Amino acid sequence: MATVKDFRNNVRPNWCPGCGDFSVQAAIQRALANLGLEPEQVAVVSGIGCSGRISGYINTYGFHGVHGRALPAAQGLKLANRDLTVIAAGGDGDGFGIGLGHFIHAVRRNLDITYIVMDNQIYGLTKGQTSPTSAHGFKAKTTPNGNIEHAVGPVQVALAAGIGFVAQGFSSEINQLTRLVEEAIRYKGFALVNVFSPCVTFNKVNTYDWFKQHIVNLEEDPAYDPTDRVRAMQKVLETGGLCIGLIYKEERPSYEELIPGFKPEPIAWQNLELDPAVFEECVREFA
Amino acid sequence: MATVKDFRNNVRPNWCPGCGDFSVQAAIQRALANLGLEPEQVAVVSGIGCSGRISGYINTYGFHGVHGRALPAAQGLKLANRDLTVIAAGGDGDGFGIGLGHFIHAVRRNLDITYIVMDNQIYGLTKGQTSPTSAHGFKAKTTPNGNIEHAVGPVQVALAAGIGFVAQGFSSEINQLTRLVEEAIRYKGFALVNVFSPCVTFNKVNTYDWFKQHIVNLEEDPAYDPTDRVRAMQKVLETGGLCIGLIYKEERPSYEELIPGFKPEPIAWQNLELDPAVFEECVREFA
Amino acid sequence: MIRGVTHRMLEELSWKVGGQQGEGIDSTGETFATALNRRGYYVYGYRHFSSRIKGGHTNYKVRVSTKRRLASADYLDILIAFDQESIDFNIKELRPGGVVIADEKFHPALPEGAGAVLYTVPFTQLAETAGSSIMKNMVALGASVYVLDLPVDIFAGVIHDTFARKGQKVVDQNMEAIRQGYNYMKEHGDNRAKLQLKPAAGSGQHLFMMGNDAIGLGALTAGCRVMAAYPITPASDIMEYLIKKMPKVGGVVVQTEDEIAAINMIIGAAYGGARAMTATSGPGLSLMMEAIGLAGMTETPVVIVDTQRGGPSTGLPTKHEQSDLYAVLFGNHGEIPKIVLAPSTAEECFYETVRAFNLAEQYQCPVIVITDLALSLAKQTVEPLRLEAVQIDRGKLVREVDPSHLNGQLFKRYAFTEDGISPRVIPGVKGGIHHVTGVEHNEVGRPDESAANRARMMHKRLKKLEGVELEGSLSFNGPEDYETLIVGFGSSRGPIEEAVERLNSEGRRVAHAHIKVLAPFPTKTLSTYTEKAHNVVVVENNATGQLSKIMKFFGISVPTRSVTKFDGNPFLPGELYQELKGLV
Amino acid sequence: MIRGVTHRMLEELSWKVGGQQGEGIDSTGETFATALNRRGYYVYGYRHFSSRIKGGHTNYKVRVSTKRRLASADYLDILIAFDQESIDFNIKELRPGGVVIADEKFHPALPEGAGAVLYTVPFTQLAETAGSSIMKNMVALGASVYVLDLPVDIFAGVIHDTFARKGQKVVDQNMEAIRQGYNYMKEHGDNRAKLQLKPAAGSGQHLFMMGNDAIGLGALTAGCRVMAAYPITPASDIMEYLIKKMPKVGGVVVQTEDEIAAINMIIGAAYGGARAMTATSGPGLSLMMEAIGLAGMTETPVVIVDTQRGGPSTGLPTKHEQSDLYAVLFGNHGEIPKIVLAPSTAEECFYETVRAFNLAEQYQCPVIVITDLALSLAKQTVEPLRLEAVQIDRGKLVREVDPSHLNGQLFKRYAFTEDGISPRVIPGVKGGIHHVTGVEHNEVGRPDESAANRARMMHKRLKKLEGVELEGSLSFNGPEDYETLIVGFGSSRGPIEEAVERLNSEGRRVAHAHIKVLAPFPTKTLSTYTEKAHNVVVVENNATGQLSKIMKFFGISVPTRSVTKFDGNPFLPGELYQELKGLV
Ligand SMILES: Cc1ncc(C[n+]2csc(CCOP(=O)(O)OP(=O)(O)O)c2C)c(N)n1
Ligand SMILES: Cc1ncc(C[n+]2csc(CCOP(=O)(O)OP(=O)(O)O)c2C)c(N)n1
Ligand code: SF4
Ligand code: SF4
Ligand SMILES: [Mg+2]
Ligand SMILES: [Mg+2]
Repeated sequence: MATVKDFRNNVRPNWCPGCGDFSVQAAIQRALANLGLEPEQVAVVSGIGCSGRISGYINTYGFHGVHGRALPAAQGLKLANRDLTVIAAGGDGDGFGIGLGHFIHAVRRNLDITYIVMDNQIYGLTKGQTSPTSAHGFKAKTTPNGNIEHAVGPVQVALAAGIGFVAQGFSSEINQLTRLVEEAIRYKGFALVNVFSPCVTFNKVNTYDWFKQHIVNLEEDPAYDPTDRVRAMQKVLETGGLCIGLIYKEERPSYEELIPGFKPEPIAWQNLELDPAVFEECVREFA
Repeated sequence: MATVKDFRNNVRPNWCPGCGDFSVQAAIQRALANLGLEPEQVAVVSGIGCSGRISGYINTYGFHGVHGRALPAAQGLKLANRDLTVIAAGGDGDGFGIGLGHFIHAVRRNLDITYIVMDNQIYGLTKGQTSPTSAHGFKAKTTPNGNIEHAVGPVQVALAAGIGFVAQGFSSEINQLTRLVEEAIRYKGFALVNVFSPCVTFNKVNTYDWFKQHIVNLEEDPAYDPTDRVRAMQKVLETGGLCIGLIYKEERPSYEELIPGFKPEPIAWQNLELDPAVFEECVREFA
Repeated sequence: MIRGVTHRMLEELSWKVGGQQGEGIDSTGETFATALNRRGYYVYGYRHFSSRIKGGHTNYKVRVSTKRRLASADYLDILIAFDQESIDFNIKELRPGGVVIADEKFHPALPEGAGAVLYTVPFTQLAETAGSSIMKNMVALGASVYVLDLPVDIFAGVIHDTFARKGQKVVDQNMEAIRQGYNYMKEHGDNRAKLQLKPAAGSGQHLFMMGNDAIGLGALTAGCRVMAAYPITPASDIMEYLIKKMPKVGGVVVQTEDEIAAINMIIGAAYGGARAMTATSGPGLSLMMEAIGLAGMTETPVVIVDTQRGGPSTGLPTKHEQSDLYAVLFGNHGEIPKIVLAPSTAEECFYETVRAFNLAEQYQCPVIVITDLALSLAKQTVEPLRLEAVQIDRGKLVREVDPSHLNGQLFKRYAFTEDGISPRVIPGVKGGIHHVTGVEHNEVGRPDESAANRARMMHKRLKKLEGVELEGSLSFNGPEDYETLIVGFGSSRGPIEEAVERLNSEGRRVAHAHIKVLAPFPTKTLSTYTEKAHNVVVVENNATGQLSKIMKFFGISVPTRSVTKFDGNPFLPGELYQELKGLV
Repeated sequence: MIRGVTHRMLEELSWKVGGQQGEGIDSTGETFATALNRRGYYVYGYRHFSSRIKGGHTNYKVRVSTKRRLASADYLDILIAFDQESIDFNIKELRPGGVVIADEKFHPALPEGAGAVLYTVPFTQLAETAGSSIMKNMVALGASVYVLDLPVDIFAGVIHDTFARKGQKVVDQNMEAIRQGYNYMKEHGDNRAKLQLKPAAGSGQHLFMMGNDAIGLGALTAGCRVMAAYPITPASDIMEYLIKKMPKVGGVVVQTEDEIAAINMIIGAAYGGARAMTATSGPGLSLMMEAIGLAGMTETPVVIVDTQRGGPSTGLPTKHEQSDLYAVLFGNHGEIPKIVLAPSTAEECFYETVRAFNLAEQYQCPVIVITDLALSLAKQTVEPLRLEAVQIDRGKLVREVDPSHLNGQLFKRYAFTEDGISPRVIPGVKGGIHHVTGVEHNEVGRPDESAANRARMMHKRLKKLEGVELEGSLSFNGPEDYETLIVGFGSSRGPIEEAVERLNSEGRRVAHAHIKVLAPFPTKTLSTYTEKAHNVVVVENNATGQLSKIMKFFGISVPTRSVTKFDGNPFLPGELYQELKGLV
């Protein structure tokens, strides 16, 4: 059985020392090992950004697509091979900026994939522009006088869009994060794990310390019930989105389970030749 | 002063007889007249779809852009001329399918424009495909076995994204709709009016009668408080999104009011010549 | 044969039904066309589209011939009219001796000086007699066959197939309505005009389908199991067809949120080992450009269908054009290998779609199948399609890796090889782990910006199609000693063939080269034909002469002249003949 | 001048500083370059980019010359190294007699056989003496000027401008660090190598800027007041520059959610009467294709900057390339008029951006300004920019309409006119109401699919640029009796100019045509030059020879040969000289 080591490869990430993404990488590797998966049974599909490089740093199949489109590609992959564990990953700009539409539509569609966002409230790779999760008033390269837009709350929006599984983690809480990623992968449907993953180079506001001061850990509240959508929404609004832990979970059939005529055997391994009887039947319609 | 008549033009809409969009057109025309606006002070920016044709049926300036991009164009227009009353309009596919990302980002940005969606839970112009607001299980051309995706609730999502003004109307309630459109235009910020506007040709489920049976009119509940976001969210969830009236409203500065150095005079009418002193100052930086 | 009537014997017939959108004009035309196709004629049915849903004039024109015809006729023999607009709009097409059959209900009248014969028939009333006024179309069909001296039972099969699931009663009523029309004409018709078609030569084994149908069926047959698309005219039928069929083969169609999602989804699916496709038209194609580059860079085999319509922008969404050539060839930023196939008949749509999936996997690159509205939507007689002719070739696909050969290294998904094509493994395979990225990368797929690797990888990718000319890149027809060469692509095959036939029958020496592969462009093959011509004329449906300029671009050095049409309609054969006559 | 030392007198100098990303390598290079620019030299500064944020080798290469130079030198005279990697990576560039100045801290060593002189200087330690180790860069600058026999106070101005806002103390400390470096060299340096630059000829009035700066300033000066863009390398600076400046002029920059929003937003803004622009690179350009078509169809004047980088797909995001030519010219579906300007120097970036806004409004169509990474990001000496030379011409913009002329009709926004350009009115004007749509439309902008209108409208739009050759579409340089013509565009001007200069100095007869307008393509003008040449060589940074193929496409019929480079780096002048030598 594969161990954490088997999910490591020999590539040194090109992240800045201290970048929150290192923890996310480690959490995913641990979660995969904990789940007893083999490297070849997993594919990580990522977008473009510092965070997007993650698919190259984990020893599984890895696909690094174009900016903002990790989710469509991940969904396509899952459809081609429903046996694979498919993890989509990327940044806040990638997923909630250019990719926001795809995100909500992926929520609606509910394929059995896990989406891990490294939310650092900044555009890291392009060197420090304001992101859609940057707070109102936030100062950065593109908002020297303070951001005049309002941040999008990914969890809130996901809940409103009817997501079946949503959790939030923090790079400093790697054990909790590992558990959340594990649970998200185990969940049969579309699961979001939004991770506060500080950018130590460009985001001088939302630092590790800042998060430590502001974050509420839902696991410390035994009364919190992650199966009530309205309650979850309230909690998220109350904490200004700054809560970590499992926020909401609801069991329901995933997309693959509902596709008419879909087979248990992955498409990727099916015989492609068309049954002559089916061909005949199809042709007859045009006679 | 302009009357409703002044907002009519001599074009016969190419909508099917009975299409809900006729009422939306009329409601906008009435609202504009009620607000005492002149035709040339208004611009309607629309996307592509049956509904998107609306910009050609109202006697104001009209811009019919590409599919899903009415909001970016409308925002650009407003920035160019903040004196204009800018109305963006389109269908559910246009606004909540291909355009969903732009919609939420427009909410975040909060320019002073009004967005009217003719939500018929179907793709009308392309002849009856399932739309992102079509219910789970909905049967149409592209889901003969029933829709296996889940509908997006535009109002819910808008509330979660932090919208400042959101209302819902129904084509059969044209007086209420007129009032809602009026109020939305008067609101200083981004305002959504989502209208249940039946497609009589392709949507055989969500008919006028169906809506009449399912819709809850919030105006009939004097206790309803449209200034409480969580309450609004609850109401929307409770009614499965099928409530009409003013759902939520909150006053706050609009984007234009926050732009550093932005002038009260519209850009479109400003002198474009650069002050030589400013030029000199700029050039000196490179010396 | 009815006694005492003078018949005009026709090699071919042009028939049209016109009325308001939403009145079932389409299905009337299709019923007529299908019935004649089954009888062994070569049939071509073209619908006059508009972007309106209900209301507004629409018509369906059917050409019935004893020879293969791939275009509408210039003229009309029979016009069925459900309103006066249909008469006014179409009367100029009627050739002398032509017949108008119109519903009595609207008090039809022929315009001053029209040389046609008008039969006024109470379509609606007779339909009511048969059971319901909605069957007025059937009455019209019955009247049509009377004029053509064909038996009413030519419709029996089609009517049965169409209505059987609604019960025998509906079938009977429809046949009754047809008979009502026939009999009314028989009783009230005079002998002013009567047409008769030469007997059909065809076997009756023919199919009747539009290009979109053939593409859908081709995809299914080629093993396409993931289709992702966003509705758009005139491509939507392909998605809708596959939605109906995929459950039979365990595949899936996703109606995505937009075209960007669609193309990225099929890239994901193809990476995952599925044969995957999307279909769109101009606006969607434009949106796909970024991801087409990704497919090229990651060497992912995807098939993209572009059904061209009138551009630019939203343009003429329900009209015909061939103006996306530049975009399909050159639209994406940066440089990738890419294959572009351009079928010209529904039959080719089938086989070229199959080929597209094979080429995509053989060359590991995106393949675009480009059609045009006329090819996509017009229905035509198709020779029986042969499953035996379909071979699935997945190229260098690897499904098992011996990990001991890797020495602990990743799988060389982008190994440098002689032909530039590398072994391709799919996720799930033990020992096959590698990385895939749109960033420049090394043999195992890891980002690598070094100058040496970069240059080598660019060479590797571009080499795959360098100097390649695919089999059957163009078809040639004409006399040995031709003086003029006509070059075209796509659905203009039909009009060109007829115009050339006519010119040659008048003693001109004209040949016709029809290009079926636009990339890699068959410069060598085409040159052998252009070099021999005194005169090269390029025929295409766009304003700037895209094909003719592309020929130059790809090194065809002889000067060419262009015949273009870009008013939203395909060429009519006679119209093109006239234009060419002045040029050959 | 220091006594007793042998100086090598240089026409020009090539200097480089190398170290880890994040160590301030950039600002060190820029300080050096700016100081020498102010002294009247012609300076060219090129940064070695990588897509890593921190760590990884980076360097900044500065060329200092008494003549205008628009490229890095092939060789190096001085290398400042902050780590051993910088020595190992760059040593091969040093020409004989070159100097390496390295931080003692890492115990620098020259590779076996390197013909350079190594000075080991305790950068870090001296910086600490001056106040803080972060000023080790300043120490290095001081050491540099000692070797060049220049006074340390050449840095005084730059240091003041950079640090004044942090207080006089910081300024003093930095100057002290520079002095420490200088003095250390003076005390410990031997006379093994000493270089001296010829005095500068320039006025000292020159600017030092990169293409992106010049575009930003050009836009501001041209009256651009709405900018919408999405961050992307190497275009982001343009947005970031305008974000800083717009508040001064009452304009606005929106960082949009994506490039599709950006282009649609500026179309909305331009429709509303603002001068509006966006700036992007390959991937963003691909996403903009649909809306570029919309701008063409609606005749909306927008300016789009495409700063090319390595493609395809994400490609080489921080490397140089010129591979978007096809995409900018042909990327959108359907056919629209479009103008593409290709400046080749920072100065041209300024003036061509101004021109872009004028042309956009004159011709009412999208204008794309295409640059490349080297042009966008390399800093160069620029002649003083002249505000007087900037004229704002808004074309047929109408701000007042006499409603009595309309007879109750809508305003004819798309009136058919002689030149195809119609009066354009903006929302808000009384009597100006009309409709705008991406669907084919009539003169007042209403959807109209009729064949006659369609053909006429296509003609109208395309006519605007038909047969047009814009002023200054290309620049020509060379002897009357040239045999070989070199053709290029964009930043390759620099390497080509030098290579040509060298070839001509060796008695070859070589001329250089540099294309500045890619659309409408200057076929006529270019032909007059190509026709006279025995030999045409096209130089470009892409793999497929895009410019050379485009020349054919646009009717340049003489055969050409191509020199291409696509490894992510611009041509070096000497390298290009070598390549061309074999071809002329
Ligand atoms: C279409 C396109 N536009 C822009 C870019 C440039 N780009 C690369 S990464 C990025 C944003 C990165 O931000 P985020 O997703 O938050 O990731 P992070 O770097 O912060 O981890 C952008 C704008 C691109 N690659 N493609
Ligand atoms: C990029 C692009 N893709 C697809 C289309 C085709 N298209 C036109 S309208 C439409 C959807 C219409 O649905 P909706 O927005 O709900 O408007 P409705 O017709 O129902 O009012 C589509 C898919 C297009 N015009 N552009
Ligand atoms: S720039 Fe920020 S997000 Fe990117 S690697 Fe560095 S710390 Fe991480
Ligand atoms: S198809 Fe539906 S949405 Fe379109 S015009 Fe007809 S009724 Fe209205
Ligand atoms: Mg980020
Ligand atoms: Mg709709």
